[in-house]
Amino acid sequence: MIRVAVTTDAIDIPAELDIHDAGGHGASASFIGRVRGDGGLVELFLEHHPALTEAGLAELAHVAADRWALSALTLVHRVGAMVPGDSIVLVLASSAHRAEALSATEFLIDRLKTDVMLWKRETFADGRVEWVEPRESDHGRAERWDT
Amino acid sequence: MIRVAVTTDAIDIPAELDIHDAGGHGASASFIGRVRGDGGLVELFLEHHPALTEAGLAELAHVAADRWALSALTLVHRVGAMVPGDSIVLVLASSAHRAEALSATEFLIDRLKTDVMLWKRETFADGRVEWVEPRESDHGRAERWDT
Amino acid sequence: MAMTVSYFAWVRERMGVAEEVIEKPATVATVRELVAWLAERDERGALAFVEPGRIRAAIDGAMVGPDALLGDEVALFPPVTGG
Amino acid sequence: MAMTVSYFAWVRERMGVAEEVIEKPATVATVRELVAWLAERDERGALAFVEPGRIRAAIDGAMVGPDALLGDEVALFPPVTGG
Repeated sequence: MIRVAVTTDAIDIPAELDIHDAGGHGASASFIGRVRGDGGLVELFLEHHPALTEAGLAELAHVAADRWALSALTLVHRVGAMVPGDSIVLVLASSAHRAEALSATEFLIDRLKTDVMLWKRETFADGRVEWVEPRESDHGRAERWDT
Repeated sequence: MIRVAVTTDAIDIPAELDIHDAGGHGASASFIGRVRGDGGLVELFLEHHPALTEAGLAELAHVAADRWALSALTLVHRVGAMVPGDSIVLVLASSAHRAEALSATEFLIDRLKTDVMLWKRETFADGRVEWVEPRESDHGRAERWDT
Repeated sequence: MAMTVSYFAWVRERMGVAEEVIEKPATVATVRELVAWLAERDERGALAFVEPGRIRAAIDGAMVGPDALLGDEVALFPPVTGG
Repeated sequence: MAMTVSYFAWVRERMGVAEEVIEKPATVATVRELVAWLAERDERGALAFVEPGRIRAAIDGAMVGPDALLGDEVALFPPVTGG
């Protein structure tokens, strides 16, 4: 069961866990990324493409499902305006075996950062507004999966 | 914040998530291992050492906390009798950065299987009772962390 | 030839529009040529495409390289930063 | 000399007890020698320690190798299978 969503609402993590866990999987791995209030950040805005962002997430989910033996996969990305503490992204991957669940989770969170049409804009308490620049390390992590 | 527990009760995952997430971490990774009903398994019994099992978990947790920059770490292992679908082990690791949270989670679940005094006994519908043998692959995964 | 160009993130901000229909000259066949043409077209384009190497593109939902041939639509944007 | 030996999992089942106080001969100084001595002591020990290479040990809460010196207590058990 693959579930992919792009939402402007808060990610309802307990509800997503309930949906995902309905199968009773042997091993479940998860990753949650949240907005950090570092450096006086007051708002994180995620810009997305109305159609291609969700299509990109779905494509990644299917690549993961083809590569690892997964019994369930959930990929939810929030877009729009968020404040520190809000969840930005939720990845849940389950399998009969831990290595598959863990690897799929790591693959998805790495590739999310380089392959999907999403752009972060930060607003700080002093009024500065900055688009986030990609980090070289993110590309290094994403490319590990190319082999 | 490091939280380690050995319990004969069901692991209350929503409650553990609430305790763990109180800090509002940038990145949280998790792993849940559950009892699988493969091959007609009706009961999984986890034998443990009354003192050394929890001490072993605490030792692993501190090794992880020394190795990665974690803002919170939760390690809960159930012992005693369980049925298919029950959660056996919960690992939650949080950090400002995803790589640390993901690596710590994977390290803990790998090392749990080789370094902590816990023994699985399986009972099947046809009456067979078998102690689980360690898998070579588990030792291979655990040794990856020695470098 | 008319084609639709959409912009995202700081490319969109600098262009001042999210999407426009342009009449591109026949000499503009690839993403790279379109970016160069937009950079010369006006002040907004000069600002948005001052560093062409930082611009990414998607056609029909797939990320493409600078030498991809243009069709009816293209999206131009900075490197993505999701997750 | 008296020492406490505890057993776990199938070692415990085959020994029939979880813990016992033994009087070990002076010639038994290491974990390996204790395991060999228990295997010769009686039928239960012969069954539990038929494959000494599969036996693990802990002293004072730390996993130790077969050549570790014995103290007041030792735990003997099969390879662990938690997680």
